[in-house]
Amino acid sequence: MKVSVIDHLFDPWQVVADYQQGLTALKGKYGATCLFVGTMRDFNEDDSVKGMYLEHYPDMTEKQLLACLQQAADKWSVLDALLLHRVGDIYPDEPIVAVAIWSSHRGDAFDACRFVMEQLKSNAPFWKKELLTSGESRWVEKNTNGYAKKS
Amino acid sequence: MKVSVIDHLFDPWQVVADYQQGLTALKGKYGATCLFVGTMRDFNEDDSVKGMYLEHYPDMTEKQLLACLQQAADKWSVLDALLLHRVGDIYPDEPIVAVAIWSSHRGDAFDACRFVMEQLKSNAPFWKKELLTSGESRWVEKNTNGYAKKS
Amino acid sequence: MSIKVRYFASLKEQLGRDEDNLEAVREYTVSQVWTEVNPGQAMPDNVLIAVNMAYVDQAAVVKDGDEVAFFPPVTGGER
Amino acid sequence: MSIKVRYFASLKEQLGRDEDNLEAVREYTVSQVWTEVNPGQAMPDNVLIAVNMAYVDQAAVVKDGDEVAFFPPVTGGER
Repeated sequence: MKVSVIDHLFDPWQVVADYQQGLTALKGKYGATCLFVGTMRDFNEDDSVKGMYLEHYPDMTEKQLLACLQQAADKWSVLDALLLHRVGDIYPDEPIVAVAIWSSHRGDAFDACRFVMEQLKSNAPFWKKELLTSGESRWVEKNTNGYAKKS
Repeated sequence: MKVSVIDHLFDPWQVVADYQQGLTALKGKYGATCLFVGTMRDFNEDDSVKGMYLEHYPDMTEKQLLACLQQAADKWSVLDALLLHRVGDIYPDEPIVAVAIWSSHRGDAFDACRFVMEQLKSNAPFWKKELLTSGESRWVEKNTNGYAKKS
Repeated sequence: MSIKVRYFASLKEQLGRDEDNLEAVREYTVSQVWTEVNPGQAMPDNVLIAVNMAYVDQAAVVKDGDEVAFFPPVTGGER
Repeated sequence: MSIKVRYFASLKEQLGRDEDNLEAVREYTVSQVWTEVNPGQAMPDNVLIAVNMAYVDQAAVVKDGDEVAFFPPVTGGER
Protein backbone atom coordinates (compact mmCIF):
# COMPACT_ATOMS: atom_id res chain seq x y z
CA MET A 1 0.00 0.00 0.00
CA LYS A 2 1.29 3.42 -0.89
CA VAL A 3 0.23 7.01 -0.39
CA SER A 4 1.72 10.03 -2.06
CA VAL A 5 1.20 13.78 -1.61
CA ILE A 6 2.00 15.50 -4.89
CA ASP A 7 2.71 19.19 -5.54
CA HIS A 8 2.57 19.08 -9.33
CA LEU A 9 0.29 17.97 -12.15
CA PHE A 10 0.11 14.18 -12.48
CA ASP A 11 -1.54 11.65 -14.82
CA PRO A 12 -3.58 9.33 -12.59
CA TRP A 13 -4.12 6.75 -15.38
CA GLN A 14 -0.42 6.47 -16.04
CA VAL A 15 0.57 6.39 -12.37
CA VAL A 16 -1.95 3.66 -11.59
CA ALA A 17 -0.97 1.65 -14.68
CA ASP A 18 2.71 1.91 -13.67
CA TYR A 19 1.97 0.94 -10.07
CA GLN A 20 -0.04 -2.07 -11.23
CA GLN A 21 2.83 -3.07 -13.51
CA GLY A 22 4.96 -3.33 -10.39
CA LEU A 23 2.53 -5.66 -8.59
CA THR A 24 4.27 -8.73 -9.99
CA ALA A 25 3.50 -10.94 -6.98
CA LEU A 26 -0.21 -10.24 -7.43
CA LYS A 27 -0.45 -11.07 -11.15
CA GLY A 28 -3.36 -13.44 -11.71
CA LYS A 29 -4.50 -12.89 -8.10
CA TYR A 30 -6.54 -9.72 -8.46
CA GLY A 31 -9.76 -9.88 -10.45
CA ALA A 32 -10.96 -6.38 -9.61
CA THR A 33 -9.52 -2.90 -9.61
CA CYS A 34 -11.56 0.15 -8.68
CA LEU A 35 -10.01 3.52 -9.43
CA PHE A 36 -11.58 6.79 -8.40
CA VAL A 37 -10.19 10.01 -9.84
CA GLY A 38 -11.33 13.35 -8.46
CA THR A 39 -10.86 16.26 -10.84
CA MET A 40 -11.15 19.99 -10.32
CA ARG A 41 -14.38 21.43 -11.68
CA ASP A 42 -14.59 25.03 -12.92
CA PHE A 43 -17.71 25.86 -10.94
CA ASN A 44 -18.87 25.31 -7.37
CA GLU A 45 -22.12 26.38 -5.73
CA ASP A 46 -23.02 28.39 -8.85
CA ASP A 47 -19.79 30.43 -8.84
CA SER A 48 -17.13 30.19 -11.52
CA VAL A 49 -13.81 29.07 -10.12
CA LYS A 50 -10.51 29.76 -11.86
CA GLY A 51 -8.25 27.88 -9.50
CA MET A 52 -7.69 26.78 -5.98
CA TYR A 53 -5.00 26.42 -3.38
CA LEU A 54 -4.91 23.21 -1.41
CA GLU A 55 -3.26 23.60 1.99
CA HIS A 56 -2.29 20.56 4.04
CA TYR A 57 -0.56 19.50 7.26
CA PRO A 58 2.68 17.82 6.14
CA ASP A 59 3.36 14.42 7.72
CA MET A 60 -0.07 14.26 9.34
CA THR A 61 -1.50 14.10 5.82
CA GLU A 62 0.50 11.02 4.88
CA LYS A 63 -0.26 9.42 8.23
CA GLN A 64 -4.01 9.96 7.83
CA LEU A 65 -4.06 8.81 4.21
CA LEU A 66 -2.27 5.61 5.16
CA ALA A 67 -4.78 5.13 7.99
CA CYS A 68 -7.64 5.44 5.44
CA LEU A 69 -6.12 2.63 3.36
CA GLN A 70 -5.39 0.51 6.43
CA GLN A 71 -8.95 0.85 7.71
CA ALA A 72 -10.28 -0.21 4.32
CA ALA A 73 -7.97 -3.24 4.33
CA ASP A 74 -9.25 -4.15 7.79
CA LYS A 75 -12.84 -4.12 6.57
CA TRP A 76 -12.54 -5.68 3.12
CA SER A 77 -10.28 -8.18 1.35
CA VAL A 78 -7.83 -5.75 -0.22
CA LEU A 79 -4.76 -7.03 -2.07
CA ASP A 80 -3.16 -3.62 -2.62
CA ALA A 81 -4.07 0.06 -2.59
CA LEU A 82 -2.68 3.33 -3.90
CA LEU A 83 -3.70 6.84 -2.89
CA LEU A 84 -2.43 10.03 -4.53
CA HIS A 85 -3.46 13.54 -3.50
CA ARG A 86 -2.44 16.91 -4.90
CA VAL A 87 -1.55 19.96 -2.78
CA GLY A 88 -0.71 23.54 -3.71
CA ASP A 89 -2.11 25.45 -6.69
CA ILE A 90 -4.60 23.48 -8.77
CA TYR A 91 -6.49 24.55 -11.91
CA PRO A 92 -9.73 23.31 -13.50
CA ASP A 93 -9.57 19.94 -15.24
CA GLU A 94 -6.53 18.89 -13.18
CA PRO A 95 -6.71 15.72 -11.08
CA ILE A 96 -6.84 16.29 -7.32
CA VAL A 97 -7.06 12.79 -5.91
CA ALA A 98 -6.77 9.19 -7.12
CA VAL A 99 -7.61 6.08 -5.08
CA ALA A 100 -7.04 2.62 -6.53
CA ILE A 101 -7.93 -0.66 -4.83
CA TRP A 102 -6.97 -4.14 -6.04
CA SER A 103 -8.93 -7.14 -4.75
CA SER A 104 -9.96 -10.63 -5.84
CA HIS A 105 -13.60 -9.68 -6.33
CA ARG A 106 -15.45 -6.57 -7.40
CA GLY A 107 -17.48 -5.89 -4.26
CA ASP A 108 -14.39 -5.50 -2.10
CA ALA A 109 -12.73 -3.14 -4.61
CA PHE A 110 -15.80 -0.91 -5.00
CA ASP A 111 -16.65 -0.73 -1.30
CA ALA A 112 -13.08 -0.18 -0.13
CA CYS A 113 -12.47 2.56 -2.74
CA ARG A 114 -15.65 4.39 -1.79
CA PHE A 115 -14.85 4.05 1.90
CA VAL A 116 -11.35 5.48 1.41
CA MET A 117 -12.77 8.54 -0.37
CA GLU A 118 -15.29 9.18 2.42
CA GLN A 119 -12.69 8.68 5.16
CA LEU A 120 -10.23 10.92 3.37
CA LYS A 121 -12.77 13.70 3.04
CA SER A 122 -13.54 13.68 6.75
CA ASN A 123 -10.08 12.90 8.18
CA ALA A 124 -7.20 13.90 5.94
CA PRO A 125 -5.91 17.41 6.82
CA PHE A 126 -6.47 19.20 3.50
CA TRP A 127 -8.16 22.57 3.09
CA LYS A 128 -9.34 24.07 -0.18
CA LYS A 129 -9.28 27.79 -0.88
CA GLU A 130 -11.09 28.71 -4.08
CA LEU A 131 -10.12 31.60 -6.31
CA LEU A 132 -13.28 32.83 -8.04
CA THR A 133 -13.28 34.42 -11.48
CA SER A 134 -14.65 37.52 -9.72
CA GLY A 135 -11.22 37.84 -8.06
CA GLU A 136 -12.49 36.89 -4.60
CA SER A 137 -11.12 33.91 -2.77
CA ARG A 138 -12.86 31.81 -0.14
CA TRP A 139 -12.20 28.78 1.99
CA VAL A 140 -14.42 25.80 1.23
CA GLU A 141 -16.29 25.29 4.49
CA LYS A 142 -17.54 21.77 4.11
CA ASN A 143 -17.78 18.83 1.74
CA THR A 144 -20.83 18.08 -0.38
CA ASN A 145 -22.71 14.82 0.06
CA GLY A 146 -21.24 13.54 -3.22
CA TYR A 147 -24.35 13.61 -5.39
CA ALA A 148 -25.62 16.01 -8.02
CA LYS A 149 -29.29 16.92 -7.97
CA LYS A 150 -30.95 14.57 -10.45
CA SER A 151 -33.19 16.47 -12.84
CA MET B 1 -21.62 7.01 -24.10
CA LYS B 2 -19.79 4.23 -25.86
CA VAL B 3 -19.59 0.46 -25.63
CA SER B 4 -17.04 -1.74 -27.33
CA VAL B 5 -16.67 -5.51 -27.64
CA ILE B 6 -13.00 -6.31 -28.10
CA ASP B 7 -11.41 -9.53 -29.35
CA HIS B 8 -7.81 -8.71 -28.48
CA LEU B 9 -5.70 -7.63 -25.52
CA PHE B 10 -6.29 -4.00 -24.53
CA ASP B 11 -4.89 -1.51 -22.01
CA PRO B 12 -7.87 -0.21 -20.02
CA TRP B 13 -5.88 2.66 -18.46
CA GLN B 14 -4.77 3.92 -21.84
CA VAL B 15 -8.16 3.51 -23.49
CA VAL B 16 -9.92 5.37 -20.68
CA ALA B 17 -7.27 8.11 -20.64
CA ASP B 18 -7.64 8.52 -24.41
CA TYR B 19 -11.44 8.57 -24.22
CA GLN B 20 -11.33 11.19 -21.46
CA GLN B 21 -8.96 13.25 -23.59
CA GLY B 22 -11.72 13.40 -26.18
CA LEU B 23 -14.33 14.70 -23.75
CA THR B 24 -13.45 18.30 -24.54
CA ALA B 25 -16.97 19.65 -23.94
CA LEU B 26 -16.91 18.21 -20.42
CA LYS B 27 -13.56 19.67 -19.32
CA GLY B 28 -14.00 21.37 -15.95
CA LYS B 29 -17.51 19.86 -15.65
CA TYR B 30 -16.73 16.43 -14.24
CA GLY B 31 -15.32 16.21 -10.73
CA ALA B 32 -15.49 12.44 -10.43
CA THR B 33 -14.47 9.46 -12.52
CA CYS B 34 -14.95 5.89 -11.34
CA LEU B 35 -13.22 3.19 -13.34
CA PHE B 36 -13.67 -0.49 -12.67
CA VAL B 37 -11.32 -2.95 -14.35
CA GLY B 38 -12.04 -6.68 -14.19
CA THR B 39 -9.00 -8.84 -14.73
CA MET B 40 -8.65 -12.59 -15.26
CA ARG B 41 -7.48 -14.44 -12.17
CA ASP B 42 -5.48 -17.66 -12.44
CA PHE B 43 -7.65 -19.56 -9.99
CA ASN B 44 -11.38 -20.00 -9.44
CA GLU B 45 -13.18 -22.07 -6.84
CA ASP B 46 -9.85 -23.59 -5.76
CA ASP B 47 -8.89 -24.77 -9.25
CA SER B 48 -5.98 -23.43 -11.26
CA VAL B 49 -7.09 -21.87 -14.50
CA LYS B 50 -4.78 -21.42 -17.45
CA GLY B 51 -7.14 -19.59 -19.74
CA MET B 52 -10.72 -19.10 -20.75
CA TYR B 53 -12.91 -18.64 -23.76
CA LEU B 54 -15.53 -15.94 -23.59
CA GLU B 55 -18.47 -16.61 -25.91
CA HIS B 56 -21.00 -13.89 -26.65
CA TYR B 57 -24.09 -13.14 -28.74
CA PRO B 58 -22.93 -10.56 -31.30
CA ASP B 59 -25.17 -7.49 -31.62
CA MET B 60 -27.27 -8.47 -28.62
CA THR B 61 -24.14 -7.93 -26.53
CA GLU B 62 -23.65 -4.35 -27.67
CA LYS B 63 -27.36 -3.67 -27.29
CA GLN B 64 -27.42 -4.96 -23.71
CA LEU B 65 -24.20 -3.17 -22.74
CA LEU B 66 -25.61 0.12 -24.01
CA ALA B 67 -28.82 -0.57 -22.07
CA CYS B 68 -26.72 -1.02 -18.88
CA LEU B 69 -25.15 2.43 -19.39
CA GLN B 70 -28.49 4.00 -20.28
CA GLN B 71 -30.17 2.60 -17.17
CA ALA B 72 -27.35 3.98 -15.02
CA ALA B 73 -27.72 7.39 -16.66
CA ASP B 74 -31.45 7.28 -15.94
CA LYS B 75 -30.81 6.66 -12.24
CA TRP B 76 -27.79 8.89 -11.56
CA SER B 77 -26.36 12.16 -12.89
CA VAL B 78 -23.93 10.72 -15.41
CA LEU B 79 -21.98 13.02 -17.74
CA ASP B 80 -20.43 10.25 -19.84
CA ALA B 81 -19.73 6.53 -19.71
CA LEU B 82 -17.50 3.99 -21.42
CA LEU B 83 -17.81 0.20 -21.33
CA LEU B 84 -15.29 -2.21 -22.85
CA HIS B 85 -15.60 -6.00 -22.75
CA ARG B 86 -13.30 -8.70 -24.11
CA VAL B 87 -14.49 -11.79 -25.96
CA GLY B 88 -12.63 -14.85 -27.27
CA ASP B 89 -9.52 -16.40 -25.71
CA ILE B 90 -8.34 -14.68 -22.54
CA TYR B 91 -5.38 -15.52 -20.33
CA PRO B 92 -4.61 -14.78 -16.66
CA ASP B 93 -3.72 -11.18 -15.82
CA GLU B 94 -5.49 -9.88 -18.94
CA PRO B 95 -8.27 -7.32 -18.55
CA ILE B 96 -11.77 -8.64 -19.27
CA VAL B 97 -13.99 -5.63 -18.66
CA ALA B 98 -13.64 -1.92 -18.01
CA VAL B 99 -16.44 0.45 -16.99
CA ALA B 100 -15.78 4.17 -16.58
CA ILE B 101 -18.30 6.76 -15.41
CA TRP B 102 -17.82 10.53 -15.42
CA SER B 103 -20.04 12.68 -13.18
CA SER B 104 -19.97 15.97 -11.29
CA HIS B 105 -19.80 14.32 -7.89
CA ARG B 106 -18.31 11.13 -6.50
CA GLY B 107 -21.48 9.40 -5.31
CA ASP B 108 -23.00 9.32 -8.77
CA ALA B 109 -19.81 7.94 -10.35
CA PHE B 110 -19.35 5.18 -7.76
CA ASP B 111 -22.99 4.09 -7.70
CA ALA B 112 -23.45 4.16 -11.46
CA CYS B 113 -20.22 2.22 -12.08
CA ARG B 114 -21.17 -0.45 -9.56
CA PHE B 115 -24.68 -0.67 -10.99
CA VAL B 116 -23.37 -1.13 -14.54
CA MET B 117 -21.15 -4.02 -13.41
CA GLU B 118 -24.05 -5.76 -11.66
CA GLN B 119 -26.41 -5.22 -14.60
CA LEU B 120 -23.80 -6.42 -17.06
CA LYS B 121 -23.21 -9.60 -15.07
CA SER B 122 -26.88 -10.50 -15.05
CA ASN B 123 -27.93 -9.24 -18.50
CA ALA B 124 -25.13 -9.08 -21.04
CA PRO B 125 -24.95 -12.29 -23.11
CA PHE B 126 -21.42 -13.45 -22.29
CA TRP B 127 -20.46 -16.99 -21.23
CA LYS B 128 -17.15 -18.03 -19.75
CA LYS B 129 -15.59 -21.43 -20.38
CA GLU B 130 -12.57 -22.09 -18.21
CA LEU B 131 -9.61 -24.19 -19.26
CA LEU B 132 -8.11 -25.74 -16.13
CA THR B 133 -4.44 -26.59 -15.76
CA SER B 134 -5.62 -30.20 -15.39
CA GLY B 135 -6.63 -30.05 -19.09
CA GLU B 136 -10.37 -30.13 -18.34
CA SER B 137 -12.62 -27.34 -19.44
CA ARG B 138 -15.90 -26.25 -17.88
CA TRP B 139 -18.56 -23.62 -18.33
CA VAL B 140 -18.85 -21.15 -15.47
CA GLU B 141 -22.40 -21.74 -14.23
CA LYS B 142 -23.04 -18.60 -12.26
CA ASN B 143 -21.50 -15.40 -11.01
CA THR B 144 -20.08 -14.98 -7.53
CA ASN B 145 -21.56 -12.38 -5.19
CA GLY B 146 -18.51 -10.20 -5.71
CA TYR B 147 -16.86 -10.55 -2.30
CA ALA B 148 -13.96 -12.63 -1.05
CA LYS B 149 -14.37 -14.35 2.29
CA LYS B 150 -12.78 -12.02 4.84
CA SER B 151 -10.34 -13.87 7.07
CA MET C 1 -39.11 -16.38 -44.31
CA SER C 2 -38.82 -18.47 -41.20
CA ILE C 3 -38.03 -18.23 -37.50
CA LYS C 4 -34.34 -18.48 -36.69
CA VAL C 5 -33.61 -20.28 -33.42
CA ARG C 6 -30.16 -19.84 -31.85
CA TYR C 7 -28.35 -21.57 -28.97
CA PHE C 8 -25.29 -20.46 -27.05
CA ALA C 9 -22.62 -21.77 -24.69
CA SER C 10 -23.35 -24.97 -22.73
CA LEU C 11 -26.83 -25.30 -24.22
CA LYS C 12 -25.35 -25.21 -27.72
CA GLU C 13 -22.92 -27.98 -26.73
CA GLN C 14 -25.66 -30.08 -25.13
CA LEU C 15 -27.87 -29.82 -28.20
CA GLY C 16 -24.93 -30.35 -30.55
CA ARG C 17 -25.90 -27.46 -32.85
CA ASP C 18 -25.98 -23.68 -32.76
CA GLU C 19 -29.17 -22.98 -34.66
CA ASP C 20 -32.43 -24.26 -36.12
CA ASN C 21 -34.78 -22.78 -38.68
CA LEU C 22 -38.47 -23.16 -38.11
CA GLU C 23 -40.81 -22.75 -41.07
CA ALA C 24 -43.30 -20.29 -39.65
CA VAL C 25 -46.67 -21.72 -40.64
CA ARG C 26 -48.41 -19.80 -37.82
CA GLU C 27 -47.60 -17.63 -34.80
CA TYR C 28 -45.92 -19.39 -31.88
CA THR C 29 -45.18 -18.73 -28.25
CA VAL C 30 -41.53 -19.10 -27.30
CA SER C 31 -42.24 -22.39 -25.55
CA GLN C 32 -44.02 -23.70 -28.67
CA VAL C 33 -40.96 -22.75 -30.73
CA TRP C 34 -38.78 -24.79 -28.37
CA THR C 35 -41.07 -27.82 -28.62
CA GLU C 36 -41.21 -27.62 -32.42
CA VAL C 37 -37.42 -27.69 -32.80
CA ASN C 38 -36.63 -29.85 -29.76
CA PRO C 39 -39.50 -32.35 -29.70
CA GLY C 40 -39.62 -34.54 -26.58
CA GLN C 41 -36.96 -32.45 -24.84
CA ALA C 42 -37.83 -30.21 -21.89
CA MET C 43 -36.62 -26.62 -21.94
CA PRO C 44 -33.90 -26.24 -19.26
CA ASP C 45 -35.18 -24.68 -16.03
CA ASN C 46 -32.79 -21.77 -15.87
CA VAL C 47 -32.75 -20.96 -19.59
CA LEU C 48 -32.77 -17.32 -20.69
CA ILE C 49 -34.73 -16.35 -23.77
CA ALA C 50 -34.36 -13.44 -26.16
CA VAL C 51 -36.53 -12.55 -29.14
CA ASN C 52 -34.83 -10.18 -31.55
CA MET C 53 -32.13 -9.66 -28.89
CA ALA C 54 -34.50 -8.49 -26.17
CA TYR C 55 -35.21 -10.63 -23.10
CA VAL C 56 -38.68 -12.20 -23.03
CA ASP C 57 -40.43 -15.01 -21.14
CA GLN C 58 -41.77 -18.30 -22.48
CA ALA C 59 -45.20 -16.86 -23.18
CA ALA C 60 -43.88 -14.24 -25.62
CA VAL C 61 -45.18 -14.42 -29.17
CA VAL C 62 -42.78 -15.18 -32.02
CA LYS C 63 -43.57 -14.17 -35.59
CA ASP C 64 -42.19 -15.02 -38.99
CA GLY C 65 -38.77 -13.40 -39.44
CA ASP C 66 -38.03 -13.23 -35.71
CA GLU C 67 -34.83 -14.52 -34.16
CA VAL C 68 -35.30 -16.52 -30.96
CA ALA C 69 -32.29 -17.33 -28.76
CA PHE C 70 -32.04 -19.79 -25.87
CA PHE C 71 -29.04 -19.68 -23.56
CA PRO C 72 -27.81 -20.45 -20.03
CA PRO C 73 -27.35 -17.79 -17.31
CA VAL C 74 -24.81 -15.21 -18.44
CA THR C 75 -21.41 -14.94 -16.78
CA GLY C 76 -19.66 -11.85 -18.10
CA GLY C 77 -17.65 -9.36 -16.12
CA GLU C 78 -14.57 -9.99 -14.03
CA ARG C 79 -13.57 -13.31 -12.53
CA MET D 1 11.49 22.00 25.35
CA SER D 2 8.07 23.46 24.85
CA ILE D 3 4.67 22.71 23.34
CA LYS D 4 4.37 23.67 19.70
CA VAL D 5 0.92 24.93 18.71
CA ARG D 6 0.02 25.04 15.02
CA TYR D 7 -2.89 26.56 13.09
CA PHE D 8 -4.05 25.86 9.55
CA ALA D 9 -6.22 27.29 6.78
CA SER D 10 -8.96 29.78 7.73
CA LEU D 11 -8.10 29.55 11.44
CA LYS D 12 -4.49 30.49 10.67
CA GLU D 13 -5.74 33.51 8.70
CA GLN D 14 -8.14 34.57 11.45
CA LEU D 15 -5.43 34.39 14.12
CA GLY D 16 -2.88 36.03 11.85
CA ARG D 17 -0.14 33.50 12.68
CA ASP D 18 0.62 29.88 11.97
CA GLU D 19 2.14 28.79 15.26
CA ASP D 20 2.78 29.51 18.91
CA ASN D 21 5.25 28.06 21.36
CA LEU D 22 4.08 27.44 24.89
CA GLU D 23 6.67 27.06 27.62
CA ALA D 24 5.53 23.85 29.28
CA VAL D 25 5.63 24.63 33.00
CA ARG D 26 3.11 21.85 33.72
CA GLU D 27 0.81 19.37 31.93
CA TYR D 28 -2.14 20.90 30.10
CA THR D 29 -5.37 19.75 28.55
CA VAL D 30 -5.85 20.76 24.92
CA SER D 31 -8.39 23.40 25.94
CA GLN D 32 -5.94 24.83 28.49
CA VAL D 33 -3.30 25.05 25.77
CA TRP D 34 -5.72 27.03 23.63
CA THR D 35 -6.49 29.44 26.49
CA GLU D 36 -2.81 29.94 27.31
CA VAL D 37 -1.91 30.97 23.77
CA ASN D 38 -5.22 32.64 22.83
CA PRO D 39 -6.28 34.35 26.08
CA GLY D 40 -9.80 35.79 26.04
CA GLN D 41 -10.59 34.10 22.71
CA ALA D 42 -13.04 31.21 22.52
CA MET D 43 -12.01 28.08 20.68
CA PRO D 44 -14.11 27.85 17.46
CA ASP D 45 -17.05 25.45 17.75
CA ASN D 46 -16.19 23.21 14.85
CA VAL D 47 -12.41 23.15 15.37
CA LEU D 48 -10.54 19.89 14.86
CA ILE D 49 -7.63 19.09 17.16
CA ALA D 50 -4.61 16.85 16.69
CA VAL D 51 -1.86 16.06 19.17
CA ASN D 52 1.24 14.67 17.53
CA MET D 53 -0.80 14.30 14.31
CA ALA D 54 -3.49 12.10 15.84
CA TYR D 55 -7.03 13.39 16.36
CA VAL D 56 -7.98 14.06 19.98
CA ASP D 57 -10.69 15.96 21.85
CA GLN D 58 -10.34 19.04 24.05
CA ALA D 59 -9.83 16.99 27.21
CA ALA D 60 -6.71 15.27 25.88
CA VAL D 61 -3.52 15.81 27.87
CA VAL D 62 -0.60 17.65 26.26
CA LYS D 63 2.94 17.19 27.50
CA ASP D 64 6.22 18.97 27.00
CA GLY D 65 7.53 18.34 23.49
CA ASP D 66 4.10 17.61 22.01
CA GLU D 67 2.77 19.29 18.88
CA VAL D 68 -0.83 20.47 19.11
CA ALA D 69 -2.70 21.53 15.97
CA PHE D 70 -6.00 23.39 15.66
CA PHE D 71 -7.75 23.56 12.32
CA PRO D 72 -11.15 23.90 10.61
CA PRO D 73 -13.08 20.96 9.11
CA VAL D 74 -11.06 19.31 6.37
CA THR D 75 -12.11 19.54 2.72
CA GLY D 76 -9.87 17.26 0.68
CA GLY D 77 -10.91 14.97 -2.13
CA GLU D 78 -12.61 15.89 -5.39
CA ARG D 79 -14.66 18.99 -5.97
